[in-house]
Amino acid sequence: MSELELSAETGHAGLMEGSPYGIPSGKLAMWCFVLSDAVTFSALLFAYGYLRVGSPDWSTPFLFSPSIVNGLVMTFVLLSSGLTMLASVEAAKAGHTAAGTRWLWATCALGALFAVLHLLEWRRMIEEGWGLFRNPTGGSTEFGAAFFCVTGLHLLHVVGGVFALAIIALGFRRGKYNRIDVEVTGIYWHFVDLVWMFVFPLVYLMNAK
Amino acid sequence: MSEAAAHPAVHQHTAPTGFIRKYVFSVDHKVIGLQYYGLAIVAVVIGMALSWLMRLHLGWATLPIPGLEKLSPAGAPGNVMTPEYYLSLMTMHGTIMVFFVLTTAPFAGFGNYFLPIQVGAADMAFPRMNMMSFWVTFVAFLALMSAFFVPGGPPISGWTAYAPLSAVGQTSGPGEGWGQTMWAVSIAIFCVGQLLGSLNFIATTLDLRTRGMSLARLPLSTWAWFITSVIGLMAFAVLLPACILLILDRTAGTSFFLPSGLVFGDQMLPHSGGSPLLWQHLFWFFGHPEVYIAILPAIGIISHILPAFLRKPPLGPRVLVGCIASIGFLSYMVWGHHMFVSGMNPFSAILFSVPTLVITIPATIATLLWIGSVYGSRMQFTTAALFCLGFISVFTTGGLSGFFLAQPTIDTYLHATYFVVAHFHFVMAVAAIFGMFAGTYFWMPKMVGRMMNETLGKIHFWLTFVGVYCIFMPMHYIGLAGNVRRYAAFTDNFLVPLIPVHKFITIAALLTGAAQFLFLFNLIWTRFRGPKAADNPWGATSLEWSTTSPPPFDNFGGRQLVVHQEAYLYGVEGASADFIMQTSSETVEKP
Amino acid sequence: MGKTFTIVLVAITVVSAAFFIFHGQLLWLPEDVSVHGPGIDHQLMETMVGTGILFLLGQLVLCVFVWQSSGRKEGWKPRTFPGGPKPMVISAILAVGLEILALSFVGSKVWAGMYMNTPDSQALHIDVQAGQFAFYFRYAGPDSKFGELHPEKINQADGNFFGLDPRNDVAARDDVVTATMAIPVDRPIQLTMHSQDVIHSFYVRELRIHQDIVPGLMIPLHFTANKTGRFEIACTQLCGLGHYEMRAFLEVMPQDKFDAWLKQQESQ
Amino acid sequence: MKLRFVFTLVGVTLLGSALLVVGAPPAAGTIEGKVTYTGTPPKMKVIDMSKEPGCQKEQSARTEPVRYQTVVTGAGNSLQWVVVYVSAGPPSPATPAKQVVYDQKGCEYIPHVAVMQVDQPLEIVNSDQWAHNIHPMPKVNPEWNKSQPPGTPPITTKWDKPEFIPVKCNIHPWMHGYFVVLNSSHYSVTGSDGSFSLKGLAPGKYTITAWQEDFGSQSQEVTVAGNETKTLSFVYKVLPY
Repeated sequence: MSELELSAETGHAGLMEGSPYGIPSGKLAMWCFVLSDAVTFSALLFAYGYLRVGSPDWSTPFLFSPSIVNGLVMTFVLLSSGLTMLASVEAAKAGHTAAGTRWLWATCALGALFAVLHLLEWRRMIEEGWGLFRNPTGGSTEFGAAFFCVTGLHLLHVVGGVFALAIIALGFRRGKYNRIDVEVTGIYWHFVDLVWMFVFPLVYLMNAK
Repeated sequence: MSEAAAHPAVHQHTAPTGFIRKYVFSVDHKVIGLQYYGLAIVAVVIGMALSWLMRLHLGWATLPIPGLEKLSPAGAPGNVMTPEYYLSLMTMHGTIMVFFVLTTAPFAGFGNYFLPIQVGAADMAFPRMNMMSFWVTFVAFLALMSAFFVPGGPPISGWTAYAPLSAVGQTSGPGEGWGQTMWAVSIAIFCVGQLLGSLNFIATTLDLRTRGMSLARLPLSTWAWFITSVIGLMAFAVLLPACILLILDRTAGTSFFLPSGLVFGDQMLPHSGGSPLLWQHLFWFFGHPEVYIAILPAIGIISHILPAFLRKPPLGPRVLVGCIASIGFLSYMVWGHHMFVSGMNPFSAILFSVPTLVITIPATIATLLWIGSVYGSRMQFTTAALFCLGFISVFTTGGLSGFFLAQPTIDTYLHATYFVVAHFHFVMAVAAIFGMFAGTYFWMPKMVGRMMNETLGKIHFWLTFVGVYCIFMPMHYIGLAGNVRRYAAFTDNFLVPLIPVHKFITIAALLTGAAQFLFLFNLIWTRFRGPKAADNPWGATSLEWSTTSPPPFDNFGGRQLVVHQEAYLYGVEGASADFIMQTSSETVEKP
Repeated sequence: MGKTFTIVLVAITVVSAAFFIFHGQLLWLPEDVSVHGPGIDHQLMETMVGTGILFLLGQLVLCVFVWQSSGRKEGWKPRTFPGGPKPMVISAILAVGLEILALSFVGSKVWAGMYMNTPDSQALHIDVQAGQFAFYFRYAGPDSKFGELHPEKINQADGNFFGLDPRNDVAARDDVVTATMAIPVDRPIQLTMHSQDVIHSFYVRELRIHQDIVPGLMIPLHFTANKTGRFEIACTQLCGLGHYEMRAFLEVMPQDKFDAWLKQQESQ
Repeated sequence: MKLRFVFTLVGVTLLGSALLVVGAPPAAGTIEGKVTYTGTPPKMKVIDMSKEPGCQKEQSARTEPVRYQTVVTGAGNSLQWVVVYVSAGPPSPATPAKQVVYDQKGCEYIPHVAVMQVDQPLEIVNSDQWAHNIHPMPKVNPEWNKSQPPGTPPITTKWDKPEFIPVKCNIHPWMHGYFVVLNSSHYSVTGSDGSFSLKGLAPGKYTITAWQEDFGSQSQEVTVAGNETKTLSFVYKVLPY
């Protein structure tokens, strides 16, 4: 028995006071988590900005190709995964389990693709000599540290999301999870999406040659 | 939809049988609450023992403390405490007390136990997540304790762990090895635990309130726990990445907090580009809200208990909620007042000083409301009530010294002196602990179904109340004299004359600490020998008193409570009794 | 019980206040020897009076109410405070609000006077190096030029605490490095402070000066001492095992004595 | 009969042992000499101990102000605190390794350079009324950093690998000394006159090395025959600053 279901519907047939926001606990909790996680990311990005401003020898190594192009492709992939997620939530709402599941898998696949592209990007950079405390261009080593930490945390969220999506997709088909769970996962996925919208310009575009 | 939606307030899982599921890995918020409370008790005993050792050393620096060498051969050769060991004790005392006592007991402990009951729910919104939050916190505690035993000894950089001292590692001296790393790991884990807890509190308060329990009817304690969890949600979210960056600096060779050109033992370190101030910004952005995470639940608890013994409604409960909320809100804009002398732009000091001073307005209002509530009452002076009054007193005392430290000009002189120590111990530590005591004496009958011994309780109160003033009041005076804190011994010419005062404080601390064993004894005695408690021994109104003591597994025995009343209807004219339970449908025309 | 509480709290309040009011020389701020100091002391005294009144009021009013409350007979009809919460809110906002306004206006002035003005051009420039666990001070010497700092050259074994390079750096050859900070009285002093390892703090009670020394930063600080004497410089930022032993001495002396002292230091 | 047998037995034994004693070759070779310098050595600054008033008082009682001891010179360009030791050569009868005592007095290390053999017990004493911290900074041996406030017992330790280990006290940054850990049991530290002497060397070819904390090491080869006394002199060329 899933806890999310515990209060799947608001109002509870008059047994409970309605939530002032009229949303189930699962969603509410996810929104809270998103809020808290957003603060975490802003803290990291603040640190990144703080160090960037503080380093006179900050290096901006990203060439248009391959880095920026790759980044753009990743952005496109992640954005389209947002759309498929949306589709799956809509389908779930409308009660089309099969369709919802298909869209979930699509999102899952796109997420995985994003992760793969990201890891390839990482490998290229590491081969170039970048690292948490290494800078082949001789500039401030903070760049590598900040880059790998920020993108690493985001990548962690993406990978976690991919697994969550897979689990939900399997359970949703078998009726183990309901549309609320799909929506909750959706909230998370869109958040991961949104974070990238900050990470990409701040970490990639701002550090383009 | 399943049964779930039909009767959400009723437990989804039947009461577990078998010790493990029932008492260890229990999903029952009451058991989890007790586990948190127990953890806090263990932690507070350890923390107090550490403070005893510290005080002894401050009074008599070269005094051998028998057996201390057994505890730490490196830290106390020949039973004489080394300065580095003093600093480790101080660091561990601060960390244990702030994180595992002040955050754990009044917030997670009582909150877990009573928040669902007070809103009329059968359990938290996410019982399993709730269980996880405790066990994660427990692991964090173990991680911290392990720092005592790892090579290199426990950390010495204080509970604020200022970089670079906390980030460069062994080379900066003893206590900066594995101990410091374990500290950072422990705090990072703790953040996760608190996050899970906060999510639960928020969801439960907003979604699981039983019928008729509108937000306006929530007890003040629930309000405080709710607001606290909102604060915690965002505060710990900043400490988490900060700790991760610190761990990376210590283990992965990054230099987030380490500038270039650091020289230890005539050797220059390879680090470059980092900023020690970055750590201070991240830490205090968490650190100041954390202070309120410690104190707000206590405020809620005593605001909830006081009316029950005043036998009259509290003065302006909604105003009080407003105060708590605004304190919580402001707590995010004032972190810089910890950094007045840190080398920030002097202009920002003024920016941070104003909101800090503004916080005193809601705090003052709250205090006046409590005092005003006492007016015109016929009070029942139970131990719980006495601790509430004590709380008002120490909170006032501690709050007022904040006026000094909030002003950069005065802080220039008083920063990092014992004046600061006195301030935060009064307003945060002692006040929060008083809240915890009040809660214990008030709620223990409900939690274990037995009454605590009032006589012991009152003795405990008098000794503690007088004791804390004897300990912390003198710290103001030596603070004014410029007595620097975090000194292992006082060898400076201008500090030597102050040592007698420290001896006095030490003696007071030992006695006050000893008095706490009365409390521990009382707890244990109550659990096993205490007289059975009635369902509503205090004649209180909120929902926790509408069920048996202790409550059944699903809190209300399958009943679906319906709330008809405000939270604190005491001494209502024309009512059948001198109080009206929230659940009673009795209607009295308001005078 | 209520009466006991009243008595105890009154006692506590009176005794606590008494120590503030009838403070001896020992438990109070030391004599102030700086030009900006009186501003701080004045500010502190104002706050002391304001909070002192609030302290006495708060505790004693609580006592009065508790005393009354404890005397009441069975069957007493509770009364609410006249006017309810309103007077509380208003009085708090007025009393505290005004206090705050006053304090922050005056305070900001004093603060600005200390930190937001440029040091006198005639100021004597002293370079301060903090490290585990001692302060060292550097005077520019006859050429009134400071030698460059080379952290990698720091070698405490033969007293090169600043990392000077006299072999290649002429300006460094006549720099005077001392462990005591001597300054002429009534002359503006400008400090440039830097730390070689962890955060330290420069605290002189009598000067009412307190400033963290953060590694990686050059932290400026200026003041003028207007009384002669020997004072203690303490580190107030936890810096490791020897934190409590980290100190130096400040000697404020007349100009002529100072010149003599500097000469004597150069000779060594 | 029996009695005579016993007597002869005793006699034979005595005679035999006497012969053995005579037959043992004496290994009393000695190498002695002086360590000097040419050029102008850096001028050692006077130590300013004002941070620790106690130490300052003790030191001001002295006639000669205390200076840094990186380079200590004496009459006739002699160099003090130079360690001269056998870095290679035939095994000589080892001298028993008794405890080396390293004292902290008046914020000075006494001696400035303490020489010891691998695994030889080392005792660190604090004779002052205030705290010191002992911070040896080795590269091959494990580094440690302990404080020794008044009232604590002496620290006893040992080093298990040969190394020149700088020692410092962070509480009194001017306090600086050396633990010189050697494999050889034959070593000597030059006194104020720069002289050293290595006694009890078995005959054979030796490499003698001199080590000075600032100027480093230099070696010479010497052959010792019988119980002669060889003289040897080391000269360091030094530059100002």
